[in-house]
Amino acid sequence: MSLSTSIREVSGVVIVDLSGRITLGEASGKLRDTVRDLLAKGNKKILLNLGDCTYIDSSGLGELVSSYTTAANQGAKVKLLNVQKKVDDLLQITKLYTVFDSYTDESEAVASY
Amino acid sequence: MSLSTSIREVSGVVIVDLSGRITLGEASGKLRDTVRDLLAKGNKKILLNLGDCTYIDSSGLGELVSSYTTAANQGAKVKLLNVQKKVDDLLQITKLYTVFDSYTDESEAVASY
Amino acid sequence: MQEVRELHLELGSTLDSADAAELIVQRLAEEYGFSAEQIEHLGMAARESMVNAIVHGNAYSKEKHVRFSVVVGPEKITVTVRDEGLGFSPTEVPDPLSRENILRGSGRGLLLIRAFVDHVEIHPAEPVGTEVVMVKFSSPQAGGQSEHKEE
Amino acid sequence: MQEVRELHLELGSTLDSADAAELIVQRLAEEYGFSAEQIEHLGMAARESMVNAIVHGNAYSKEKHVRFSVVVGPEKITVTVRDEGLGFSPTEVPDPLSRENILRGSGRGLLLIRAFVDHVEIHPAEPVGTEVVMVKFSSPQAGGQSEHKEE
Ligand SMILES: Nc1ncnc2c1ncn2[C@@H]1O[C@H](COP(=O)(O)OP(=O)(O)O)[C@@H](O)[C@H]1O
Ligand SMILES: Nc1ncnc2c1ncn2[C@@H]1O[C@H](COP(=O)(O)OP(=O)(O)O)[C@@H](O)[C@H]1O
Repeated sequence: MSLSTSIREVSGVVIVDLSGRITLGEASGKLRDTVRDLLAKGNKKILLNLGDCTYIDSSGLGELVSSYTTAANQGAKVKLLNVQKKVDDLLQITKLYTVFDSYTDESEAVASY
Repeated sequence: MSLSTSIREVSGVVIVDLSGRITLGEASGKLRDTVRDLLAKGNKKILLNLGDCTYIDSSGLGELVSSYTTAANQGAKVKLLNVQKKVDDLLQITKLYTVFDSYTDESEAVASY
Repeated sequence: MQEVRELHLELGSTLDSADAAELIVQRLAEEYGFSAEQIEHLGMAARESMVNAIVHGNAYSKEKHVRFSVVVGPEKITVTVRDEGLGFSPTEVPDPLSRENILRGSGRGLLLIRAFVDHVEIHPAEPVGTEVVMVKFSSPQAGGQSEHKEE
Repeated sequence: MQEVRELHLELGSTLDSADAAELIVQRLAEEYGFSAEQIEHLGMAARESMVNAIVHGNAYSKEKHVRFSVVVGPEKITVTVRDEGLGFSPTEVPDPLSRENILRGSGRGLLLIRAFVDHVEIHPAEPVGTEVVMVKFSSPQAGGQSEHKEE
């Protein structure tokens, strides 16, 4: 599996640390399942830490958007942390930077909810 | 084609400049045909310049040996010029360095026949 | 390496084939001196076009294959991906940048392909399927066709 | 990249498949921080084992495929090549280093494979064919099995 995830909580915000590649298949499925699980458990503040994610394809981007909209439909908010240059370029090209709140400082991100 | 060859003559020695990869297939076939052609035309002194050959596989090595033996059977001599480090490592591992006369200086190589 | 290298493969309709295509294109581009960013972009274009061929074209069918080719020389790299699917009309694909589509969970592959190579051609293949041809030049000056990016 | 990546492909019995395997292994090894020399050696081992599978195993048959797998992580890379041929007995292969074989025009592939990876296993596959498993460690200390080189 080329994507690993781990979950921690800081001041009521669930932070998902994603490490590896988010591409179509197992990896994008893992991201989806992780977020759906968190939402099912009633979490409303989800912060996806992409600091160790250097690669994402269009399906991975799509999965980020789906996480965002699924959360929004349930009154929850998905935000991004530590987006790396390569991934940020993709957010620019796809204009998804207009959708996501994105932070480089974890405590700032946590405080923003 | 990943291998290109060109032929020139210096003081009665035919120098074949090989550039690219010598691997099984078209490339090893080209080396074989080139040497056979030269032998058929009566050339007895053949110098293979491997200065621009950075990659050779076991079939390419085999083709060098076949060129050597085919030439020897006809009273001709195949020698090597400018063997690069990577290729030289292979000549060591396969002990083919014991078969080939190998030079780093072209005029020295030409004078050696 | 100044000689031209070519590679032609028949790959199965599995997602691992997309990984394979990406890695092959990246390594060849590297060998021929493309920049780190160009290599990244080429890999992504190869991946996205392969995923389209596998998922939309061949629908993961075990009976269908993707024909994947690379031709690379000192000036440019050409990557061709061909599936055995039903084909599609690129002009009818919804614009993923428009306001009404921005929240969609898919539809950004062709956008990335067009952003990352200098020239893209998508046409029906004979007797069936779709062929996508992507060209990227190693130096920007050589890229006389870069207006195609905006097509 | 600290996660493990895996790739499993069915490749046709053509020489381009050997190029593909070489490039894939090289790029993955690079991603995981193997040294330039290790990458070179891994590519060569992958190529030689693929050529054997294509030429000796499958005899270029269109009906036969080569199963090519890579599993790579931070510590080691494992490359597996499996053909559908008649199999062979590695111990009966003539020693290419011996005086009487040194002028042969072939027979050096297995020698190079053994020289370039830390561990090689060759065994019959079920129901037919040969499977070659090659392991290389990224740092020499981790290579506790390197005596296999001399086997
Ligand atoms: N090779 C193909 N064969 C058939 N349809 C395709 C192919 N490539 C793309 N398409 C169509 O174009 C649409 C847009 O593709 P793309 O931009 O890559 O986004 P996505 O694959 O996420 O939908 C696809 O949803 C599909 O309908
Ligand atoms: N996958 C295989 N299937 C059948 N025979 C094989 C296979 N791999 C190797 N061999 C046998 O072992 C011999 C030695 O192989 P190798 O050392 O790679 O040299 P070469 O391929 O140049 O002969 C081959 O000639 C062949 O007889």
